[in-house]
Amino acid sequence: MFPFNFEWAWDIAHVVFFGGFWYAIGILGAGMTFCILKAAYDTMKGNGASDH
Amino acid sequence: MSEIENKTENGSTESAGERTAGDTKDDKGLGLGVIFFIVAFVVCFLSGTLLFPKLLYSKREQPFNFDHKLHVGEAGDCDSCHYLREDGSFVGIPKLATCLDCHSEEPMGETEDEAIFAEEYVSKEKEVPWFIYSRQPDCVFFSHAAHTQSGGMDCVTCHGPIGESTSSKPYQENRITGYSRDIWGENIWGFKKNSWDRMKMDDCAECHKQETGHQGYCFQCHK
Amino acid sequence: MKQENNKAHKFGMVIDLDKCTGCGSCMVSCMSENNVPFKEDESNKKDSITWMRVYKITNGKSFPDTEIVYLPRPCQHCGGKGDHGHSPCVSVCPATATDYGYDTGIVSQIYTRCFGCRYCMGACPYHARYFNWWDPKWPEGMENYLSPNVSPRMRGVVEKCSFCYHRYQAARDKAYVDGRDDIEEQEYQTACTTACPAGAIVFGDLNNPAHAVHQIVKPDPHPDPRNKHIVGKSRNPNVFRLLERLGTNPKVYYLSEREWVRKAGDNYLEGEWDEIKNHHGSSSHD
Amino acid sequence: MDSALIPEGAKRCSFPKFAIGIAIVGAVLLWGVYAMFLCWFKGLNQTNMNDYYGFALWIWADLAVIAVGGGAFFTGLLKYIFKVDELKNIINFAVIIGFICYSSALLILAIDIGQPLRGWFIFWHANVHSMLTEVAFCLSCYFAVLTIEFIPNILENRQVNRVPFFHHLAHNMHGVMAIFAATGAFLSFFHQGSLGGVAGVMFGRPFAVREGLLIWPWTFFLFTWSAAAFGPCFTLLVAKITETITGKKLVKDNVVHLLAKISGWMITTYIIAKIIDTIYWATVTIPSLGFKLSHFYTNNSFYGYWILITEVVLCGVVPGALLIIKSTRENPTLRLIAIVLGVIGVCLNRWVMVLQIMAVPVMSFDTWALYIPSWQEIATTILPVAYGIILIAITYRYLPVFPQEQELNSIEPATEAE
Repeated sequence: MFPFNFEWAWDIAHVVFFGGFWYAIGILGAGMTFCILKAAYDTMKGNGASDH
Repeated sequence: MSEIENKTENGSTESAGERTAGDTKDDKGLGLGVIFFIVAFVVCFLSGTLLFPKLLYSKREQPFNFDHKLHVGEAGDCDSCHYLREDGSFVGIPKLATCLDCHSEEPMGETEDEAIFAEEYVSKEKEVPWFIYSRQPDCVFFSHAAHTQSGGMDCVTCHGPIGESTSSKPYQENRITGYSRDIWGENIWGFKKNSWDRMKMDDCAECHKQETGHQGYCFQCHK
Repeated sequence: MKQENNKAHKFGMVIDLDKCTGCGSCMVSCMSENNVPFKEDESNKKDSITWMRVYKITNGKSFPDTEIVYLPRPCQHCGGKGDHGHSPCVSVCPATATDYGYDTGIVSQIYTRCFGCRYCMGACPYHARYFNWWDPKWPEGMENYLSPNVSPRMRGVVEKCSFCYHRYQAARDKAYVDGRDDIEEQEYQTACTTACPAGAIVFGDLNNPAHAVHQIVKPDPHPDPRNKHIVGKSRNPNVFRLLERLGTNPKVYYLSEREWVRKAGDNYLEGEWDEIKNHHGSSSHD
Repeated sequence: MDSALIPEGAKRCSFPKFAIGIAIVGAVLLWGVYAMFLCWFKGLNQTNMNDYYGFALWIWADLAVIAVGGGAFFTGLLKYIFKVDELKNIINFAVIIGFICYSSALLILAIDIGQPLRGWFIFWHANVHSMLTEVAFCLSCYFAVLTIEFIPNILENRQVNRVPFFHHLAHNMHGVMAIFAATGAFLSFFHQGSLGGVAGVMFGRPFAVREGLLIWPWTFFLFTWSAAAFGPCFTLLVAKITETITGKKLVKDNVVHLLAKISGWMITTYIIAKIIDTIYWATVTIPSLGFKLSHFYTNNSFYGYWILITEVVLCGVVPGALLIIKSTRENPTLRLIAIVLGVIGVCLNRWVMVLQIMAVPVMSFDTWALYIPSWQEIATTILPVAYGIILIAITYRYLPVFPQEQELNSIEPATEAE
C-alpha cells in the first residue's frame, strides 16, 4: 500500500495498481476537500441560509 | 442539480439580511475553534508520546540482576555461554547446568544478586525464569547458525552492546501482543538509530535485502 | 555475507502407488510432526485437517477384476504455468500470506498473515489446503508434546503441507555448523517419507541428478511441446502427476506400473488417453 | 410527530404505522445481527462451509448484491458523463440502492473472513497480482464514492438543509459530482471486473477458468458488462416495489422506459458475448484440459443443464429481447417480468461462478460436493435485505429521493403506506 510496506516493490505491477488507487483516492480527497472548504467559505460569506 | 442551484440563488437573495447579525458570532467561533484544536492537539500529542507507552507495556524486573560485563570478563566471549550446539541449534539463555560449570562450589563474588542465585536457584536446583528481551513471536524461525557461522555476523549487530551492561533492565511486555518491547524498540515512533534498536520483520528484511539481494521468502523466517 | 545454497533446489516427491498399502502412517506422522489439530469427532472429513490425505481409488470393475490403489496426496507445491512460481494458490492470495520459494520450490503458508478469505482453497484443485474452522484444541497434557519447530495455527486461517520445511531449516543449521555449503539428501526428508513403512515415498531435490527422486522422475526441463505450460514432465513412462494437463506443474510425482492408475491421475476425453499415454516429455522423442 | 423532517409537500404515512413497519423488518435485522455476532465470536464453524466449499452462500450474496448494485455506477455514468438528463429523476434512488448493496457487500466480507481483525492486511500487505486485492481496493473506494454521492441527498433533508454550511456543501458537491461519478465508474469497472476475474483466473478449476486479454480473463469483462446491464433492472425493480408499497407513482414512465431500453440493449449485447464465451469455453478451453461439457452438468443431484439454460436463455435472452422491443418494454407486466428475470439471471450467474465452481469435481476420482447452508448463513444473507428495506424506508420518508414525486402525486388522494 505504501512504499515502506514489506511487500512493496517498484515494479510495473505495483506502479500501475497503486498508481490507479492513489489517483482515485486523490481525486476523491481533493474533491471533498474542495467542497467542504468552499462550503465553509460560502457560509462565512453568509450568502445563503435557504428557507424555501 | 438545477433544482438545488435554483434553491441557492433564491436563498441567497432572501436571507441576505438576516445573515449579517451572525457574522461576528461566526468569527468568534472560529477563534475558539482554533484554540480548541491547538489545545486538543497538544493534549493528544503529549498523552500519546508520554502516557501511551506506559499503558501499552507492562514492566517486570528480572529474577535478579545479571552483570554481563563481569561475566564477559571472567568467562570470555558471548559464545562461552550462548553457544551453538553440534546439531546447529542455539542454546539461547543458558540453563542452570551451564551456570554451575563455574558457580558449583562456594560463591564467586560478594554481590547480593549472586546470593539470591545461590539461595533461590542453585540450592533448590531450580531454573532461573529469565525474561528474554529478544524473544520473537511463535511464528518466527530464526537461525543463529545461519547468521553467525554462515553470515559471519557478530552478536552486537542485532543484540547491541549488551555484553558491556552491568545491570539487567526491566523486561517490558506489550499488553496486547505479549511480545517484548525490544521487538518494536524503545522508540514509540518506531525510529531507529542503531541496527539493534528494533527486531521487527522489516529490520530483518532490510538487512537481508542488503546482504543477499532479496528480503527472503516467507518460510525462510516463518514456521 | 552471501547466502549459502545459492544453487536453487527444487524439492519434490515421488510416491510409488504400487508400494503404498494405504496404512495411513504418512497421515499420522504428518499430523504429529506438524501439530495438526484434530476434532473430537472426525467423521466429517470435509472440515477436518489432513495435510497428507490418502485417497482410495478403484478401477471400477467388478470382482474378480477389482483393483484398488491408495493415493497419498500432500500439497503438490505447484510451480504454476510454465513453472514460473505462480501456483494456483500463491497468485490469488490477497495478503501475500503464501509465496513460492524460488530457492526451494516450496509453497509457503504464513498463518499469522492469513486472514482467512479462503480464496486459495477455491483455487487449489487438489483440496490440499485446509481451513481451521475451530480453535485448535488438544487433549489435556498433549500440548506438551507439540513440536516447537512448527507454530500451531489459530482459528480462521488456512494451512497446508509445508514439505516439513522446519526439517530443511534444521538440516541447514547443521550444515552451517559443520562448515558445509549444502545439505545432504538424507539430512532433509519429510515426516511422511521417513514414516512410510513400505518405502513408497521418495523425497529429494528434483534439480540434483544425484538424488533418488531425480533418478526416478527424470524430469524434462523443457516445456511439453503439446502444452507449453507444462514443464518438468517425467521421462519415466510409469510416472505421472495429478492433473498435469491444467499446467499447475506439481512437484509431487506418482509412480505406478498399472495403466489405469496412471490414467486416473488426470482427465481425458474419449480416446485421448491412448494417444497421450506414450508421450513422456519432449526429450523422449529426441 | 416527525412531520418537520418529512420533505415539504410530500405525503407520508403516520409515524406509528411507519414505526411498526420498521420494527417488523428490524426484528429480521436483529436475527441477522445475532447470527453475524455468532460468526464473529464463535468462528466460521457456525456455517456449513467446509474445505470443499470455501466460498458459500453469502459470497454468492456478496457477488449478487454487487452485481445488482451496478445500477448505481451505470446510471451515474449515463447521467453525469453521457449527460442523459432524464435519469436525474432516478439517480438518487439508484445511488441509495448502490449504497445499500455495497455496504452490505463490505459487511458480508467482514463476516466472511476467518480473522476479521486482520482484514486490513488485504490493504496493508496487498498482493497486487490477486484479483481479490483489486476487489477489496476498488470496492472500498467505490463505497466511498457512493457515500459521497449519497451525502447531498441526505443534506437535502428539510431540517438539515436549513444549516447554511450543509446547504452549501450539498450545492458544491452537486457541482463536482461528475468528477466523482467518473471516478466511480472507473473504480466500478475494475471491481466488477475483478470479481469476475476471481473466478476466471483459477486455472486449477476448469469450470471457472477462462482465457482472456492480457492479465484479465474474459469473465472480467463479462462481469462488468453484466453488472452494467442488469443493475438498472434491479433499480427499476426496487423502484417498482417502492411504488407498489407506497401506492404512489414516483418515477415518470419516460424515465423508466429509457432506463429499461438501455438495460435491454446492454443485456442483449452482454448475452451475445456470454454465449460466445460459453461456446468457446465448452469447445476449446475445457476439451484441452480433458473435460467434456457434460462433466459439469451431469452425475449430480442439483446442477444440470437446466441451470445453464435458465441463466443464458430464460434469464438472459428473454429479458434482453423483451426490453429492446418497444411494445413489450412499454407494457408494464411484460417489463416487470423482464426485469425480474434479468435480476434472477445475474444472480444465477453469480451463483454459478461461486457455488458450482466449488461443487464440480476436478480430480478424476473426486466426487461432486453439494452443500446446504446453515441458518446462520441464511440469516446473515437476509440481513442485508432487511437493512436495505429499512434504509429505503427511512430515506424515502425523510429525503427528497424522487424529484418527480410531488408532480406525479399533487392531485391524488392520500393513499399512502410506509
